[in-house]
Amino acid sequence: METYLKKKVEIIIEAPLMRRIIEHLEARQVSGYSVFPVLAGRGHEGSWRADGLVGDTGRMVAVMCIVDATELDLLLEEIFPLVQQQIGIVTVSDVQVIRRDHF
Amino acid sequence: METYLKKKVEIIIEAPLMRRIIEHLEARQVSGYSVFPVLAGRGHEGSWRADGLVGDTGRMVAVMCIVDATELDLLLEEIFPLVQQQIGIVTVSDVQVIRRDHF
Amino acid sequence: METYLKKKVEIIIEAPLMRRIIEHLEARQVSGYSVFPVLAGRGHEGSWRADGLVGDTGRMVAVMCIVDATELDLLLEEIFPLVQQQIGIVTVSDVQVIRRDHF
Amino acid sequence: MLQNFIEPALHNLTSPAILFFGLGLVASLLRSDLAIPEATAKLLAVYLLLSIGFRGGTELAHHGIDGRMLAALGAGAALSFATPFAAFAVLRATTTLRPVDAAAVAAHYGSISIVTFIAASNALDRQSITYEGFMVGVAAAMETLAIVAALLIAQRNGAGSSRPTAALWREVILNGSVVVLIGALFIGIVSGERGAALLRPFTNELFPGFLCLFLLDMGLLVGRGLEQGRQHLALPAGLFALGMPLLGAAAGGLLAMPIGLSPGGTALLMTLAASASYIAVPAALRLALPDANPSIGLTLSLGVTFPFNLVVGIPLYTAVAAWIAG
Amino acid sequence: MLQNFIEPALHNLTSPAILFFGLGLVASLLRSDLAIPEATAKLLAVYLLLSIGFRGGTELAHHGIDGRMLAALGAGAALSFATPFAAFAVLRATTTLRPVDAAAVAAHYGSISIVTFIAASNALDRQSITYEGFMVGVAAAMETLAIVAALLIAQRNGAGSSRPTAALWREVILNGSVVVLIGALFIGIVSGERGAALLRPFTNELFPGFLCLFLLDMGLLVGRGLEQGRQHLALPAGLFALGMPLLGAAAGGLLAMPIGLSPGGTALLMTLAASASYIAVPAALRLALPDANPSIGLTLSLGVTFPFNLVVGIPLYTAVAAWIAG
Amino acid sequence: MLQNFIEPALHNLTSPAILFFGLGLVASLLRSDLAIPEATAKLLAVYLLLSIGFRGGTELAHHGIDGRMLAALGAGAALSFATPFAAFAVLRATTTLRPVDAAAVAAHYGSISIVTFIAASNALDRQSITYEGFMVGVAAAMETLAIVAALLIAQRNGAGSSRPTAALWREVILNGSVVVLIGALFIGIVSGERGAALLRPFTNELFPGFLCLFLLDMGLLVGRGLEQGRQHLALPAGLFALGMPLLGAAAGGLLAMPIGLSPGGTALLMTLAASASYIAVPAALRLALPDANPSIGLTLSLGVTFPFNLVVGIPLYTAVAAWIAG
Ligand SMILES: Nc1ncnc2c1ncn2[C@@H]1O[C@H](COP(=O)(O)O)[C@@H](O)[C@H]1O
Ligand SMILES: Nc1ncnc2c1ncn2[C@@H]1O[C@H](COP(=O)(O)O)[C@@H](O)[C@H]1O
Ligand SMILES: Nc1ncnc2c1ncn2[C@@H]1O[C@H](COP(=O)(O)O)[C@@H](O)[C@H]1O
Ligand code: NA
Ligand code: NA
Ligand code: NA
Repeated sequence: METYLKKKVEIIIEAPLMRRIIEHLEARQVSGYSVFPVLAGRGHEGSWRADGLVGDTGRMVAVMCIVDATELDLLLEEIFPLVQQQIGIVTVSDVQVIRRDHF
Repeated sequence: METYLKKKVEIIIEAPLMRRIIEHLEARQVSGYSVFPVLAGRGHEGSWRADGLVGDTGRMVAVMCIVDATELDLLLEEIFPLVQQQIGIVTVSDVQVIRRDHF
Repeated sequence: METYLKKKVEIIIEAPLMRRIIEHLEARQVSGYSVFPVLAGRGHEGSWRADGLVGDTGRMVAVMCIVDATELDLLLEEIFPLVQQQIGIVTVSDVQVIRRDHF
Repeated sequence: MLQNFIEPALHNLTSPAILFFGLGLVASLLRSDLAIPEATAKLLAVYLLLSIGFRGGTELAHHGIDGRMLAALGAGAALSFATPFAAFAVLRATTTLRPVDAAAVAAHYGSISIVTFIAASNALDRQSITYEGFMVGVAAAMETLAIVAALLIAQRNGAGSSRPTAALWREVILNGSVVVLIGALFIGIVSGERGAALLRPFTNELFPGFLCLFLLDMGLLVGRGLEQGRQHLALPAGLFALGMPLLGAAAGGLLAMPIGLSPGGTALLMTLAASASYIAVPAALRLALPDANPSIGLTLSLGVTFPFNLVVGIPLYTAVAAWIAG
Repeated sequence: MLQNFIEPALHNLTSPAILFFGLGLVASLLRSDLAIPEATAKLLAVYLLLSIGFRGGTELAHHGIDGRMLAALGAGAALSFATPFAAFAVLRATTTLRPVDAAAVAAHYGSISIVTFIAASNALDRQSITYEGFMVGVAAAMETLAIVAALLIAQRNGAGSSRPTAALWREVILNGSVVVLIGALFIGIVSGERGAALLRPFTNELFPGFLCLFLLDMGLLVGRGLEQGRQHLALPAGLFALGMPLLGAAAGGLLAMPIGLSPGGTALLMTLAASASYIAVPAALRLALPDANPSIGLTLSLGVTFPFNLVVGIPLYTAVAAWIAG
Repeated sequence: MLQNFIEPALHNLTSPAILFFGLGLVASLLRSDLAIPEATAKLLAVYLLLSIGFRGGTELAHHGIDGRMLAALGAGAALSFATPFAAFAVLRATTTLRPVDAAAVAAHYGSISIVTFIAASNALDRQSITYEGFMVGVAAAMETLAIVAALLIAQRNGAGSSRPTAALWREVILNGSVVVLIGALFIGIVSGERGAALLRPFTNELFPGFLCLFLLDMGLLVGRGLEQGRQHLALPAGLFALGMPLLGAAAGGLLAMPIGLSPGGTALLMTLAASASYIAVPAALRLALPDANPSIGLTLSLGVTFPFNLVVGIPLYTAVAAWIAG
């Protein structure tokens, strides 16, 4: 089955920022995104666990977004200022998709 | 440590379909699969969020399956009719595994 | 935007082992890790579902760790004895990150 | 009769459950980040189904089974099966929906909303109006038959993909909420007075509180649904979502009279017929009619019909029921 | 004595808690999609542990501590440590299980199922049979000692991998459920009458209702486990899962007599000895004996012994206890 | 007065809620794997907010609104706005915190901890000390104003990044916990006696039990926070976290006197002023002052001030309030 190369951007970011990232993605009219829960983690800012938490602080979520390689740079440049001062990481990888027109 | 190249198939699909996808994977005797929760997302069919939902509708799950490259095409062709009419996306990427015989 | 190549290690492992894996990662001073929930799955040891479970048995979690390629082999060799006898899988893939110094 | 409606309607509006629904709706429309986790929403739903089923069962055990029960079950089944045909005809005549979408929407309106049923029985409890215990069974019977009708309609109109399989039927009939509802009903019947007394603090005394929490969540969902589905609220469809419950309630009332249901039971049958599914049916339709756009039916049933019934419908049907069955 | 068994046994069968267990089991075997989210199941478990521990503590504060308590704790510890040796011997003699698997299964049966204990105390409450408050402490004492025994057995039989580390012991002893149970017991002792009165609606009145919800979930799990582990239910092992609880109950009853436990306390000690762990032990064994196949012990203890004790065992042990300690 | 403190303080220490907090703390420090799932913790939080708000509302409806309410709201607002300036000055004078970090910590102490408020009102209930229903409204009013003050401080000191946007204000003001608290307050006012009676088993009788569960979770969080943030507990900052609540309580007491609050109301205003936010403020600051290190404020407010208030502060403020307002 024919597949098409795309870029998968994954952003692990503090939960209070999630809404802003999403609003940003929606404003840019990316074809879509998905948000995944994260249970625990550690990074430069120390370690954390979601269980027992009542609010949004101290917890991360993972936002994943599949985009065309041509859009990648613009997306990263727009997202960078949002995540730069915050706790979080951004990774990019190659994926193949099966419905090209979908993205 | 020696690693072996495999293909990672990720299917984000409406939750009511999950059971069918899984039954399909089990019938094919793939070596395994894992299902991940998704919290929120947006695609062609609009945006959604899991929180507050009582039933399975309006919510997606992510099914991940590591297969041999030789099995990939067959798997995609068999899964395609299941996901074609439904809300969802399919991506494929390269991964290395450490226990070849496991997959 | 400039990106840098790293390795992404994903370990799907029985939940009772999670703490040991994490303590191990922390002892090694890897720059960070993230733990993701898994809802259901199937492998050599049969199929499982998280819902309804009260304890940690019979359930898997996914530990993800982004490391430098130079650290990969050491990490895999250290983790292998931990996962070898247990239920679980380890995969490695390439990712690009945007903040090199972060990892 | 108007008086019999206005006073309970106002009373209904100031009931905590309705007010918490309103709070959720307002919070959602103002885009507050208030959210009830999915696991919690599911716990509340199981609790409500378990309690309403169990209480119905103990009622039934107390009052015994009679011919009216079978008649009511039959009436419910008939309503559930016939309503989609009527709804489909109305939708095709008044809207531009594709046949498959009209069939899907019709399935929602033939089936029922158990939360609406629960809110109605809670309102009756608050007014000390009794009702037949078997009405819970009628609710269960009405859940899934509408899906059969909708599939028939879709096939006849060349819109259904393939024949529904045995797997589909199992998925529809063994839907978790139906299983809890019917199961708890049977358990209520079997465990009798002693069991009922043991569980009363849980199933009865906590009920209004948990219902408030659940309706807070429903308010949040309705607000979100209205925002995301607003393009489906254009006039003919929007009117359908307000008119169809009245039509359904009328049919329910007409069937209740010959059966001789009590005023409370009549109000519940009207409410069931007036209500539209937004949990079980949408999930089943994603399997049975994947081509149908899921957000149309959901927006109409959850976004319009559900709040309409909650706020206006239930006191209205109660007043009419008191009048025709009183 | 038979009469003293049959009537309570039937009564037990029609108790809501057992019926909800059956509902979950049937729903699962019919492959309904009914599911209790993990977070909810954990909440219910913490609630039950907290309530049973706290109630035991207030009982204890009320009746005071006496020598029987220490004797009962010692008896529990002895049972927990000795049972795995007996179970291992039986398994090696009658089945083809590998030593490491037999040791792992043996650990399940030496430890206890706190849910079975809770169901038993609920059944006693319903029959207005009192029991010693310290029995909760006995339950806690029996939770983990069996794991020690199993590790010794495995090592002796060349099946244990390496010596258990301090980390392992901490993980086993500070297991969340043990901490809640013992912690709530102490809190119950300290907070006395006033605290007990304050929490009564929560810890006592809601208890039967939450137990129903929890057993519904357990029914779902048992059904799923039976399906997934059916290959382990072949004859010798299956019989072991039915016979071992009877052996354990007998040993528990014999030890209860010289201690002078009340009939209720005797029934609980028998139940504890008869029950097998399916939460704490399997988790600890994944760390301590990773080579053991986890699904054998789980299938036997959760799939066979748990429902057997729930339905047949508890009324049986209660009847025997009334006879030997009455 | 000392006597009036010591007895309730000891009584407080043996209340189940405080003991469960201690259990969680100990379990966490011993590194037990005990954990309350996030969805459950959120459910408990919504339950507590809903109940305390609703109960305040029904109180308010009963006693009516008077000038003291407006005065108390004004006093609360003034405290919330002024405290961060005082806290900032103290922190800059005594610690080496960067301006942006000091401003962030100051925001925590200007705002309030609703859980501390709930624990205080629970302690008053247990001592049968009444308080004004509108104190819940005062709590809500104090939640967010401190954030405004902190942003002003940060900007003046060249530490705030950019001007707070309208989006930020909406996120801060429509924070889920504020919405539930104020919404439930209004619903309590509107639904009156009948609604209150209906919900009493849920909002009142279960309250102490759910509070125990919630404080168990808070104990776990505090233990975890202490471990992860121990580098922020060095002397000047650690002392600040103990001294600032006393300063706040004094200010609260001074403002309560001219208003003529009851002893219970005075104790609550002191508690509010003494408490520091660890839920709403940290989340808002991640949006408003992302440069600030989030773990400093959280460690001080959750790790030190919260347990201090819970164990020592609440009985102390209650004793002082009885003395100055009695
Ligand atoms: N090397 C890594 N591998 C995987 N996840 C990471 C890594 N570094 C950071 N993270 C995740 O990103 C979060 C924020 O990282 P940081 O900004 O470094 O504190 C952490 O809490 C982890 O959940
Ligand atoms: N470009 C994308 N990147 C990440 N997730 C996506 C993307 N497009 C779709 N999805 C996910 O797949 C779901 C279904 O997509 P769709 O069928 O386009 O509505 C969405 O709700 C998202 O959760
Ligand atoms: N081929 C696979 N693809 C995706 N997940 C897998 C695969 N094999 C195993 N897993 C996951 O890893 C768990 C343990 O695998 P196993 O040790 O083979 O039983 C399974 O329950 C799945 O959740
Ligand atoms: Na209907
Ligand atoms: Na045992
Ligand atoms: Na304060």
